[in-house]
Amino acid sequence: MRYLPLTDDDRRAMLARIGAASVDDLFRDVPPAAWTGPDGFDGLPPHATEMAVERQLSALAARNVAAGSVPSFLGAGAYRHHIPAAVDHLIQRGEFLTAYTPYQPEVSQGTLQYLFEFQTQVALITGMEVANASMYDAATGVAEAAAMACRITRRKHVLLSGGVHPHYRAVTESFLRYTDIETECLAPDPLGVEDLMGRVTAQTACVVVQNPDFYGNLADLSALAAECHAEGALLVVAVAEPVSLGLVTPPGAMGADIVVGEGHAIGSPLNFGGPGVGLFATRKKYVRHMPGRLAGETVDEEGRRGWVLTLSTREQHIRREKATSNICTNSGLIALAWTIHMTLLGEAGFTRLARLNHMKAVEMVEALERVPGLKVVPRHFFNEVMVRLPGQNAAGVVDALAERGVLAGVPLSRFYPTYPELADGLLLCATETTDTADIEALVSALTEVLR
Amino acid sequence: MRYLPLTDDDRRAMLARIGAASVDDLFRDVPPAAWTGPDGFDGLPPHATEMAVERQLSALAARNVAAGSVPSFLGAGAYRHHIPAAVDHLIQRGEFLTAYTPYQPEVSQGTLQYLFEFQTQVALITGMEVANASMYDAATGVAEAAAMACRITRRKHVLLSGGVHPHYRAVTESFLRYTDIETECLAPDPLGVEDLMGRVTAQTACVVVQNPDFYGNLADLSALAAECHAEGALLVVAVAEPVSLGLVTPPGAMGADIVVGEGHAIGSPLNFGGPGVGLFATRKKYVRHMPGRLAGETVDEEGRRGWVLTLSTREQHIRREKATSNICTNSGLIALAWTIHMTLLGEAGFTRLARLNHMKAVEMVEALERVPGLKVVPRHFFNEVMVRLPGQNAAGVVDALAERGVLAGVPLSRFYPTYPELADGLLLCATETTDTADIEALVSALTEVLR
Amino acid sequence: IEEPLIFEQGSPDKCGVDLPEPDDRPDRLGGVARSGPIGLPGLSEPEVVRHYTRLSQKNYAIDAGFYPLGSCTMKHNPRLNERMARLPGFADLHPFQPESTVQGALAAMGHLSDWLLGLTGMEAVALSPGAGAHGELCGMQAIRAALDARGADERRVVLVPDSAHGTNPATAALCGFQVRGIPGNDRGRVDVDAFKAALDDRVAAVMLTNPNTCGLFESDILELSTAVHEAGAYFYLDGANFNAIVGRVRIADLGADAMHINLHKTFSTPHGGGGPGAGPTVLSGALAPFAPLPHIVADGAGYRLVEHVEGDMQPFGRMKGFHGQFGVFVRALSYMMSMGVDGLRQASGDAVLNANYVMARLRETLTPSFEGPCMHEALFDDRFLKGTGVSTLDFAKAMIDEGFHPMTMYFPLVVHGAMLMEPTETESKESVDAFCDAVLALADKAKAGDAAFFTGAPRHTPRRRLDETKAARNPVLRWEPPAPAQAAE
Amino acid sequence: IEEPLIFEQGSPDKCGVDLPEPDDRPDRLGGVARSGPIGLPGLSEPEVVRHYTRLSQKNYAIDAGFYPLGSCTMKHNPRLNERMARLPGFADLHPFQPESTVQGALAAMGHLSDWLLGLTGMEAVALSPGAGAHGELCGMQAIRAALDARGADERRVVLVPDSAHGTNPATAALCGFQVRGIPGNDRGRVDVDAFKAALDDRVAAVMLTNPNTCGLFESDILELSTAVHEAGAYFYLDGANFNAIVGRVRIADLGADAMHINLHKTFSTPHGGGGPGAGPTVLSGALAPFAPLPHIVADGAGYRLVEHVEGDMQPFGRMKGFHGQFGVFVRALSYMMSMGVDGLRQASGDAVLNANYVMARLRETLTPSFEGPCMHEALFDDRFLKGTGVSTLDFAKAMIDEGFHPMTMYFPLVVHGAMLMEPTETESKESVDAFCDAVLALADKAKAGDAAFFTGAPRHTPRRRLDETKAARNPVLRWEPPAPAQAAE
Repeated sequence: MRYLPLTDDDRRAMLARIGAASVDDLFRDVPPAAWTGPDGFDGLPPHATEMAVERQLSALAARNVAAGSVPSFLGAGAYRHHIPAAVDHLIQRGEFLTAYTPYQPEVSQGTLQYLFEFQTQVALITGMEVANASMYDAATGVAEAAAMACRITRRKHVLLSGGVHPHYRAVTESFLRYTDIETECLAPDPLGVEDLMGRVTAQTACVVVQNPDFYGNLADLSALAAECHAEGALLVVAVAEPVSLGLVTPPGAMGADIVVGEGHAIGSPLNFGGPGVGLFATRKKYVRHMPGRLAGETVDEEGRRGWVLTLSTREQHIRREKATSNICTNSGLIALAWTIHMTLLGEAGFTRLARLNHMKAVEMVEALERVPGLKVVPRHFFNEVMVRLPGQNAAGVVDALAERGVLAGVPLSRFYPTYPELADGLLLCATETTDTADIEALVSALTEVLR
Repeated sequence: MRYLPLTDDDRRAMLARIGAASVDDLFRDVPPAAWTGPDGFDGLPPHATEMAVERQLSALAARNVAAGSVPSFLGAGAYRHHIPAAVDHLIQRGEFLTAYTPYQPEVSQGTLQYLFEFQTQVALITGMEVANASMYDAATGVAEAAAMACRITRRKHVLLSGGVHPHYRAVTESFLRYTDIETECLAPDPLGVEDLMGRVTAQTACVVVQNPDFYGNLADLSALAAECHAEGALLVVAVAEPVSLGLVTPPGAMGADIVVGEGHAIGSPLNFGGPGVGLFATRKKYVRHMPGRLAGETVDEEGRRGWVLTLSTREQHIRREKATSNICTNSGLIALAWTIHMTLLGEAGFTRLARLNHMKAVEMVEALERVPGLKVVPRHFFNEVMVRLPGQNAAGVVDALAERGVLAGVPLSRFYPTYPELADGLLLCATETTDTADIEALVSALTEVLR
Repeated sequence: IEEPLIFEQGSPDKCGVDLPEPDDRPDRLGGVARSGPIGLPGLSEPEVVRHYTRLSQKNYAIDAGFYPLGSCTMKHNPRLNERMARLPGFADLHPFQPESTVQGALAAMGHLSDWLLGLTGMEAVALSPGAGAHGELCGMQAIRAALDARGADERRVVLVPDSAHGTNPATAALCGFQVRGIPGNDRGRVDVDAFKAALDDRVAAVMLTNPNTCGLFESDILELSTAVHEAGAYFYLDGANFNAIVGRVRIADLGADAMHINLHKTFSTPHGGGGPGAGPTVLSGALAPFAPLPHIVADGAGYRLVEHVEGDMQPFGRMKGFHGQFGVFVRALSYMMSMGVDGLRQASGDAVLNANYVMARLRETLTPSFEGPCMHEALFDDRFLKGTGVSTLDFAKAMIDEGFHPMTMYFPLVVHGAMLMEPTETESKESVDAFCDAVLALADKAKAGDAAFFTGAPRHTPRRRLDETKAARNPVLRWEPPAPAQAAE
Repeated sequence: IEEPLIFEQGSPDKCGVDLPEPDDRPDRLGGVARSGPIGLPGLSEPEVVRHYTRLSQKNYAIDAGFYPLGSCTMKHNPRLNERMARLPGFADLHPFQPESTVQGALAAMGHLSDWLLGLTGMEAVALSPGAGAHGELCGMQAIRAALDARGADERRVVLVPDSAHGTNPATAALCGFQVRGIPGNDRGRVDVDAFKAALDDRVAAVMLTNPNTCGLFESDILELSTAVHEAGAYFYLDGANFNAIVGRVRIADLGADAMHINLHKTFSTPHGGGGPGAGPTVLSGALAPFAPLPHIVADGAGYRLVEHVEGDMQPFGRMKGFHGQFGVFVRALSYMMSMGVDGLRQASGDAVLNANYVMARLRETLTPSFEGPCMHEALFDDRFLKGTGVSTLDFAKAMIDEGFHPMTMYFPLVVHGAMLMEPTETESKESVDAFCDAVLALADKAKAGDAAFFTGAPRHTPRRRLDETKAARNPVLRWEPPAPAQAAE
């Protein structure tokens, strides 16, 4: 077996040294009733050669339609961007890929330094003072942000906008479900008309919004932030498409107290949605309430600058049931991919990439606006918009377009099957990978299906 | 431009320091008549984004039929084997991939040690005493071996068997064409009947044979070796399929003086034939006549074992026109892939892989022997055989099978278009990647076409 | 070689990516365009490649050496897994493509589920948790949901042994439970009598690690689990140490109601310097109806991804965005298919053999905490260092200079100055011997009184010991531009 | 950390690859089956990965630092190139598939040819040479074939400047030519008068490097090439330094008849620790008919691979098996498409700028060999070390401890104790400055009389200076089993 270095000779010699008769003998503390012999796992196959595994998994992969192989307009929280080849090359270096969590800083300066760079980049693009070394994803990040807001304000009421990604909402509700925190989830709000300001009270721990929202609407949140602060509440802003921060005023500049982002779209392929990387940034004064790991600067015995994991007194291996979060593993490697891609982009590239995305979306929207029987909803957007197909079932239209070789977007019914008023809604997204021919293919297929 | 780190500010500052007005000014030694302005290269496109290059090259790649995507029986010197994923991962480590030739041994011990391991592995499997650190490929290796034999024997006559790969023959003839060495190339010999023994004389520097030969025939070369040695000539043996050495008596044990192999089939994908890696092994007493680089063991100032490039007095940067060869660059990275794959295989894996290849070929041959109108030529073979399709044009049959989605082998007319008696000949090869369904597909398509 | 931060390199004009010029259409931003620079540095591609290559060279990793980290299962990460996860048909899939276009991906998730259920004998599996602690949360939330469904509002106590991972109490707290400790006995196991005595009708669940964090199999596990169920509570198993028993012990046979499985430990997916992991949670029949969304369902026509409540399911909710750590699933599946059930059984045997061999080689010189065979990790305490002036930490730091990652230190808490060593099955005998030789030589050195050698270690690392107090007292968590050149925000 | 040889690890039973059991059919080997073991070691996959990872960590590389190696053009190797070469449609192609199934691959070769011809203005290109020296051989064999075709049997002398690469005379000798040296002048160029005087009717060709190995453009090149042609000889240009002028000077405009192009220098394909390279050779109209096989031909229906003599071609033969270094071609093409003609021009400009900047920063402290602007490399000699007891070699070895690969030493031979420095265009100003700072500091140190510091360098490397004499005097070129356990062969 290719991954197992012990030979039978080794095993014999080691057993002799141990003084045991057999390997099974070492398991003598296992009660016989709980022991399963080698033939006790029916239905599970024996070991296979690398060639065989490769064939079988390649056959499974071939049964999928790769998003990049056809014109593709899916977003809804997962955005397809072009990733420079250097990113994947570097994250596959064994010293990054196969390293453990950097608890031993003397031999983990590589990981710690890139986490410090990551934290700085996240803070810069969100317009916040500090950021942590990542969360699992944005959905769990929003849930943690809500809990953090409750710790800071010592309040127990969380208000979730109807414009937040339905998965972020569902995860937050689930996460807080058995705590003493009350989560108020407003109805889906495709038109961006809900009255959040009117709902903020002296009991509100935080308001959670998304910008651009799940339906593509882009908004200025400054007034909402002011209202929250007036009531002693915090404003939590989720960002599903991190590329938007290259063009749009960052949440920090609008007054956000906690910003949560999904970083997946920068540096990582779609991967059917996971693993992602949650970006998490806040004000400096809240840092001791922040969940997740933190890399901090310090010096070594010889006075040389170096980095360590710090403020670990917030963490569960020290605080146990009083920890800020139960999270242990984070998304180190996806954070690395994010940081490398961001570093390749830099100021010039990141802002240009954002502008390019917006212009592609404008081109798509201008084209869509000429399709009969289709209405673009958001007036202001970044790279994604909700459209309505009055009288149509959007999911059916998507299936019809898939048969024509176009992955046409995400029907809202996938998230809100019990809201018939959303059945004609469809999310469409364009990125730098979208070209004019793709848009033409979409428009002509849509025109045909809607006729 | 993503690969260029200088900014316009940098350029200005550097020009100021240099005291030059412009970058063009630095080129003032170029005569104006030889200067081409920025618009002087008609037809060459400007720079392109990574995304654009990827699209264009992917489109070109998609116009090819990947050998692994269909049943495939091509050999003729290039063999498709399964390569463990670890091989490509390791050779892509920047410290291997982007290192220079190990002329500075203190910072090149990684390269030097694997070359030493490579040399040892090559010597072991060929049954020879020493090997060099690789040649470009087997074809150039055979040419160099012939020249080396002339240096050793101080004779000028090289006898090339008709069983040697036609490319090795052509390259050897070309390489020696303008030297004072005479190359006698015997006629193609698919039946393995030529009388080499009778042609060895006191003028012969070496006889060059291949085993198994180009047509698949496997032979015991001991008698030929004895005859060569009796006449004071050397026996040079080429091995096109290195995997055969896991099962077949090595040339060294048969009395070969120089063994040349094509290593490409171990560790590297087919790559449309290149780059390859020439294996080159000989007797210890001939080492100072051997071309190519050599890694040798030594000690450092502190007495620790280490490796250096050695015997470089044979090389062209020292000997100039008296060098053993004009070769400078070798195939370091392909040699590394070869060594890693060989190390993964080890004694047990290499011998099993060879047996597996032979058994697949036996299975294929047993199936082919049932196809009407087809005759298998070699009685003894490793993993490849020539077949005759009497009355048929083999190239036409291959084209017909390609249309049926089977890459059916290599027609001999591709190498010997002027030999009508070879027009019905076809080379067919099986490896561990061939499965029974592939063989069935071949046999049924052949049966259909030959009907 | 010192490597500056990216913010100390480059210039904002530089760019490591070429992008086409955007069209010049009227924007639709509604006036919320960013103003002013962000402050990001700009580097060309060669500079970026060199920077991150150099950073990587400052790391230790399993590819470069042995990690005897107890409770972390740092095993070899096969590169086949990486290659499989990067097939365009897996890597380039959008989570919301129509089901008909992702049948292979759903099948991969289905196959992974089949493996996990087959190996554990459990009824259901929730694939979506992002890592171990998240999987714990999943299991405990399922328990809470089951209690709520049967109206057992009085059950709010969770029993956790003193030796438990810190995530256990943190997780229990998140589910609204109070934690009560259970003492261990002098054999390093749960004290059965004390355990039974603690089981009253306010107990919601017990969280137990088995093999436990002392590296021992809880030999009374069947008595414990029976008692838990008789008391009307649920039995949560922490799966961090599953690698010791995979292919030999079915979790269902131990009476477990839930267990998370760290794919990045037991099933060889890379730790990546701290993630991503994946922590699928297997559930008993009692908890299966409460499994969180989404679910994978196979029917005659193919696979379906169930994203909303259907039929009589009572999912407690959703753990994660999209469908879980799909990229990790592919890697783990690739590993399981490669190893097969026979290989996994061999692996747990070799892991336990390696640990007992470490125990055998070190037991005379170091001080083992407990008697008898261990499972896949060997636990020692610091009695052998008594009077030497060398602490467990010093000893561990000295291991670094010998070319080894330190063992787990000061965990489990039930042992003084603990050193927990887990040599996984992918270490060769030569490697384990070299490690033992180094430990023994250091122990001799410590006993010989050379304390300064230890307190000054490590010496041959990119950095020597770092000042953690300074880092925590005055946290510097991001780069700031030098004062005169303060970037506009 | 010492890393043993693979032969000192593992056991023959171990295997890092799983293979199915072969069928048990009667063999067809005819009695030549191998007998006895081969003597190969066996290692599991984890051990192999760790071994080669550790070996790699003992190497310097362009990914990790600056290589100021004159005449070697160690520039950044883009990873896009690697990704493109690994597309299954390129990597998994058999060289003898039917032409209809490899049209994309032939097109890639065609596009590469178009680029090389477009940049050089030449008539034809032979893609197949395996590297630079092989490309030289190609060009010189074409010259010999052309001479033979016109019956110029008396022309057997090749003129080579004293500063030439060692491969030049070696190559000329292989083509049956005698080599005659041409002296340089005190401006580091060929002495035009001496050159013209040497041109008689026995001269077959002149081999010249331009920019030359002193890093200077041969300013009289047009006069030289005209004289060569007037004398009835051919003009071979060594293309090793093409990176200095690509996109600015067309080789055809210099009067060249042939030039090889190192794709692994000018066009960014990796050196790989010593290959593979590729050395396509461009040819003038006079030599084009003699280009070796195979040829790529585009016609209306697509691309054809011409493998045998057709029409009035007079190929001198074949250089290599199959169709050349295809994997290298794809990488180079990917680079050219990325850079474009504007990018290549910018690259040569930046390369020359970087070299002149090095010259400007070092010229006061070191001793430049020649006046005036240099091309893409800066040449110094060892006059500045006179009396210090420090040799060029010592100085170079001391650079290693500063984190830099040494510059090229003792080449070209025409300068005493030469140091040839080539900072390519992919080094940033910061990187070049750091290099110059280190050189200047070392020069000061040498002049201050600290010779022992230099003769003892390097100190911080995996090995210190190695005994090359011992290696050459008693060559140990392979591992041998320890005497008692001698493996049977």
